[in-house]
Amino acid sequence: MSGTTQTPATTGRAGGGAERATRRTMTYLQAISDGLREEMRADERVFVMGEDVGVFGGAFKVTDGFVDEFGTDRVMDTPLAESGIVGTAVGAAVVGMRPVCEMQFADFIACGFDQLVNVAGKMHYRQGLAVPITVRLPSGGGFSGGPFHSQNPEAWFMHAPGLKVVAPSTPEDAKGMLIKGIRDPNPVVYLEHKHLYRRVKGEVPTGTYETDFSARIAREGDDLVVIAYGAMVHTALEATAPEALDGASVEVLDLRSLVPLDEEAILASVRKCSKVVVLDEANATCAAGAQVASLIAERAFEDLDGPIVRVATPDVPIPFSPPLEQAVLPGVERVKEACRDLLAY
Amino acid sequence: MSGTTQTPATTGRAGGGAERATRRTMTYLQAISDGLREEMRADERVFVMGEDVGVFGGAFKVTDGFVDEFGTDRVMDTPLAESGIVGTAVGAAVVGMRPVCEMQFADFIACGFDQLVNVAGKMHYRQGLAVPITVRLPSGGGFSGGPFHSQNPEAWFMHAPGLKVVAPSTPEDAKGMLIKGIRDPNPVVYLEHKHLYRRVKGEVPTGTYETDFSARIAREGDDLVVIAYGAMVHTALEATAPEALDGASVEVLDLRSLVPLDEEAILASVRKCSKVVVLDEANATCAAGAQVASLIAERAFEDLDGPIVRVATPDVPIPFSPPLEQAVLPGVERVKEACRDLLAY
Amino acid sequence: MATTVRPTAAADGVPDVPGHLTRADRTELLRAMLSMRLIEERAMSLYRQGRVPGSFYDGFGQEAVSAGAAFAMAAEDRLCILHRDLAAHVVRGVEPARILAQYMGRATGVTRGRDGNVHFGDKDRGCVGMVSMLPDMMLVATGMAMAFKLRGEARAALTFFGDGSTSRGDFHEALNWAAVQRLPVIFVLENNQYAYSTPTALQYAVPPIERAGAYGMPGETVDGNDVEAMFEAVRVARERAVAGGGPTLIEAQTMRMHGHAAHDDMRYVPAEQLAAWRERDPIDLQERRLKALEEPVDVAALRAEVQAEVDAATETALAAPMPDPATARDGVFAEEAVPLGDGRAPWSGFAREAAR
Amino acid sequence: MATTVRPTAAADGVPDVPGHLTRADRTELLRAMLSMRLIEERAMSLYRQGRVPGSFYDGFGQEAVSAGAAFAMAAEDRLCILHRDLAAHVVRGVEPARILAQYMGRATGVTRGRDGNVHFGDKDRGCVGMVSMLPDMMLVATGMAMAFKLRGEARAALTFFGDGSTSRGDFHEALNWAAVQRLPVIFVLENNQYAYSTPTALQYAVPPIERAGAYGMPGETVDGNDVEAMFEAVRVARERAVAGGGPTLIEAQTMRMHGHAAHDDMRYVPAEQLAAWRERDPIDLQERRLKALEEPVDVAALRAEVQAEVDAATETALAAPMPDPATARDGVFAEEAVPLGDGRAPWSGFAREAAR
Ligand SMILES: Cc1ncc(C[n+]2csc(CCOP(=O)(O)OP(=O)(O)O)c2C)c(N)n1
Ligand SMILES: Cc1ncc(C[n+]2csc(CCOP(=O)(O)OP(=O)(O)O)c2C)c(N)n1
Ligand SMILES: [Mg+2]
Ligand SMILES: [Mg+2]
Repeated sequence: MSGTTQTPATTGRAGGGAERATRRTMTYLQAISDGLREEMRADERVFVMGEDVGVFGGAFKVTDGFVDEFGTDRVMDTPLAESGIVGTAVGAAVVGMRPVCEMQFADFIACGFDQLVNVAGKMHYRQGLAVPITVRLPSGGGFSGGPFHSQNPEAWFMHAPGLKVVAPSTPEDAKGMLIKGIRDPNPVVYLEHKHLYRRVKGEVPTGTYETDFSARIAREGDDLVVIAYGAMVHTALEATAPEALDGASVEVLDLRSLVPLDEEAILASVRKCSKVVVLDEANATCAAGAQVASLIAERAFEDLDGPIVRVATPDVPIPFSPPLEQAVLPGVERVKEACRDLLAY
Repeated sequence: MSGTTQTPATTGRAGGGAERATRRTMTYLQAISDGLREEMRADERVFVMGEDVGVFGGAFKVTDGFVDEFGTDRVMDTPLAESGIVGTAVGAAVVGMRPVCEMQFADFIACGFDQLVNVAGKMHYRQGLAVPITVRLPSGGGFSGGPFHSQNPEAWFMHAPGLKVVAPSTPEDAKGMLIKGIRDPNPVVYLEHKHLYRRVKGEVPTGTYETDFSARIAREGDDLVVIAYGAMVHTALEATAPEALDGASVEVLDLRSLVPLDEEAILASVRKCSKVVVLDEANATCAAGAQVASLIAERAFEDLDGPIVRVATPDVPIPFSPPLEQAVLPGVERVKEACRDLLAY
Repeated sequence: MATTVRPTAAADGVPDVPGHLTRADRTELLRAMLSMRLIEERAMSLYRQGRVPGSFYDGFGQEAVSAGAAFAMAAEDRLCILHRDLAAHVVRGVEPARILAQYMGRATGVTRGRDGNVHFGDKDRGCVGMVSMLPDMMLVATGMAMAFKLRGEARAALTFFGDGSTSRGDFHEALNWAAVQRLPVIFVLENNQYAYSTPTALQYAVPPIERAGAYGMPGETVDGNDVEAMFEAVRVARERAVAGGGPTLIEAQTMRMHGHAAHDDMRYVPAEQLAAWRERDPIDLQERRLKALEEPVDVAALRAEVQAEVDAATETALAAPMPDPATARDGVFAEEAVPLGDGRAPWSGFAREAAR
Repeated sequence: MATTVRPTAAADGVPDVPGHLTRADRTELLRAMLSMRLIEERAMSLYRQGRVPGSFYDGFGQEAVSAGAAFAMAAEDRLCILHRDLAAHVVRGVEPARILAQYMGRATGVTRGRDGNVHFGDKDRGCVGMVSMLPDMMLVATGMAMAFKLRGEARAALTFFGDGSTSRGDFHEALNWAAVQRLPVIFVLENNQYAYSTPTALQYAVPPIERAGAYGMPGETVDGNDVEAMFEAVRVARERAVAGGGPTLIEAQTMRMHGHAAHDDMRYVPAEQLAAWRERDPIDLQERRLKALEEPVDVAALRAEVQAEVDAATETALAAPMPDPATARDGVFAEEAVPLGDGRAPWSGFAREAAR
């Protein structure tokens, strides 16, 4: 349970160490839901707001049943207004609340971009005033969502000082990082990959616990490291299973957090493996992967035994039709090929 | 006059080859103004819209006097509404106009982000419908503009497919790239660095001409290349003047265009120099410089004789007070030091 | 019903709108609504068969809004058509086979598989395809109207948007901008009582039509289930617009009779609300009206004709290839800018006007 | 004058507002306005001397709006104060020396040199510093009010914004949101006739106060140059807000008597417009009123007192250090979240209420 620590909530009921041993199998989606529910139980300052999160339980059902337990005040159906969602959350946060905003799809954060980047992100640096909001972004493609329901916007927010940006890949991390994010005194952009919602299952501790905003080695290896986050961690694991690459020992580093970026973990993997593939579902230019590659090229140049290979979505809107979408999203085959070529370098 | 070609406007009066020989000295600001005026004369589909661009002539006076020549219809004072500015420009463009939008400061594009990224940027890929708009962004810091009047937002738009992104550094390029941008059938994000407006002067051809969206070698050299764009080109030139670096021969590559990115020019300079400093005024993480570094690390690994060194603004909002601002913006000394260290590598 | 619908004549009888709609026009309006309904029904079964990727949205019960509104627009006018408004595409002349191919992500669909389901607009028929972000298209329509005014052209733009969309900033920026500049644009607020699961009471405290006057434009609430009332309201608004009278806000009161999208069982909608609106199905209404004419229209035959068209279109669409993956990266940037072309404008009034 | 200002009693005489403002309160209101004017005058000369980096904005002629409005707010209320509203900071208790240090980018300024000129808010006095993007703070104020309502607290939030800002989407999202949720928030539209060079005729076709009713909240236009009228309007709005009566839109009619910022010569403003408003200087108005009291206030002495304060503050601010460049990267992220503290609330009414 790397990076996971059982900690009491700052106020209210908390999941204590006693519960630590208990684990339940759940989907990524259930884990998010569970984390949110547990933290709402533990801390009455926490409330969730967004479009259709109330009676309907959210477009993806993350808050299904929440209204019954917490009421419509704490599970708030908002007007259809993303700038409003982010902006009012900032207001609520600075007077002591812990709002969790749900974007119906990550793509819609473009409509609340200014409030997030200019109001929330810069507040503490300018005014010394903390803005503890969490913005949940159901992101990513792979299911014919088309150009407006498939985006991976994390790089925009990595390039906006004052925002933390996290992107868990497993149910355990999804829960622990959501709780950690809600408790963080800063604005946290929480990317939950839609394609993992029901596809990925895993054991998840009950109660509340926090998962560090740091990287995690998803699989140890020493011939090559694939650095990824979110859904791409699973693509990386599949593409680099020992049988897939003639027994090569490939490490998979799951970044989990993009801001802060766990530079030490990245550099350590590179030192060990000397060959790097950086894998990213987002459009390639100026993506998280570009930042990771640039970090390595600057700080681990001497450890490299080959070019830093990037695999990402080319700079196109994500097309709707399955053959087109599959042609642009990084898939297992492309990753395998990139690894094979680099291993042979 | 690298990259500059005298071309007729698509409609109306055009600056013909005959005028080519004529050059006038003007500031960067005057060159932008001149380019806009000439293209408005040459093509009646072109009009400019923005806050206070009309009678007042714009916050920086780029459209000073335009109302007298073109009238308030073609030099349109808009409501204070950036989403409105971009969105209505898209509408006008798809029915045959060539709108040039002025943001009062680049920072305010955050308020028109969605229209630019989701409506303008994705239109042609999705619908086959061209959106010939130009969005002028007075960008950059260095004069105590503070967190909301100093930003360099280009990386956000590099990470948004379908937008071209250019950032000229000289008066000649400023004019030629603006004209080229207006004539381009795509949405063009045109970054004009405020700190160059009145500080930089140069010879500028009269009439209309287009400057390619490609890189330009600002100074030849072969020991090391500094890759920069916009105001940082001047910082790079100053920091790497032969006398500044004990006679080292430093090339300065002015990218000029970020999308498209002139990858061949970048790789050619790297092949020649083998050592690279990537210089960027924007916040470091996921900046244009990260993309350039990642490109080199992937495609020119074997040509490198040292780490790819990045110089950029750390991930902080741009502070207002001069000692703080100077501490974060990349200055001549920091670039010099980076070059010196890398030359000694 | 949560809101009151201003009863129009159509609700209680079969009035004629003298001089504006011929018998053929009125039949054409019914045909457009029938096309929409039958295409969407077919698309829904294709969706259930797994042939429509992604999700599926329809405008069941709202056919009158887009059919009536689009019918009042001229060939050289421009439209931004939303996700409950398939009939507007039909009126503008988009062939059913291309629509069905669009849903199925085929190479012959309007967006050639690039965008999904209702996210399309036929650029050769004067339409800009919607983006998901609601109601962004209000500004695009405003901008088209701005260009018309700048060039002194007697043309208008029209866009639809929903009750939920009224909460977003772009709604305001568009209405305000259009009013300040007195632009020839028609805003059709399609009030179908819900935004996904959210009832209008959580979107606004006062019906947004009340704002029209406060922006400085006429506003009118229309029975959105009466296709002729819709036509008439838009016809008047367009006439005003092209005469330099500025924008209009029209609120079409209607009801979303299906879930938000195919997966939504609408448990949040009270059964009585649905039942009340079911009585007022827009196609029934128009059929009754045409059957009661002195020279009645054979609606059964019309229905059969449209059904046959849709069947044939389905064949065509199913036979169309999926897009070639090798083309997936093409066309992010344009090589040249070709402005929107003209749409079909079947209303006989345009022919009469042209003849004058 | 481009717009008509509803004349208040103050314009023609010296009325008292019985029971709400004591003689001391009324003097305090004048003091706040004087502080604003003298601090800004001083800041302007410091700017001319090159001691204020960047640009410089002031609210000359608009002092009554922020002084009167802030005076009606309780210590536990929360404010977002805009760039023409220095008097509100003064009322909340921000010391002149910290304000002047702020303008000069000193380490002792409210933002410690991180942000410039009027972009500040004293978090220990219940204020959130504005961002440049107008009118973003309307949503922040709405959110603070939302939290008060969620927690069942009898508190209110207030924000200012300008006539130009009414064109932006966030204006709409905030007013609509506050009305739907009936939140305790007061929106003060400071209509100073211009947004930079742009007159209101290019921002809206109908005065935005007309929209209040269409959002579902009371709206009132007030003589923004009468500090007591401002106080009274906000007092009433606040009373309604904390009693659960929801938001209020108050339009303060005033005039920007200086350029948009220090560099702007305002050539676009007709001389007669300025002349007419000059007659109605808010400080003159209040001075005359206080001099005419049965027991007149010695306004000359008050002026001298405030001037001495500002002189002393200037000394202090000039002696303060610039920020240490080594700290430039600190504090992007918070280590802990401490909510806003309470501000000063000098109105005697609060004392009387507390005593009850
Ligand atoms: C800006 C934005 N936020 C969220 C969504 C997700 N969404 C899709 S449709 C919808 C409801 C729209 O309601 P309304 O405007 O009433 O249109 P209707 O679907 O009822 O026709 C929502 C919230 C969106 N499309 N755009
Ligand atoms: C979103 C946004 N766009 C542009 C600007 C640039 N700008 C600064 S002040 C101003 C005019 C503001 O007018 P108004 O709201 O009337 O306030 P006033 O300055 O008159 O008090 C403009 C356009 C801004 N601050 N915010
Ligand atoms: Mg609706
Ligand atoms: Mg103003």
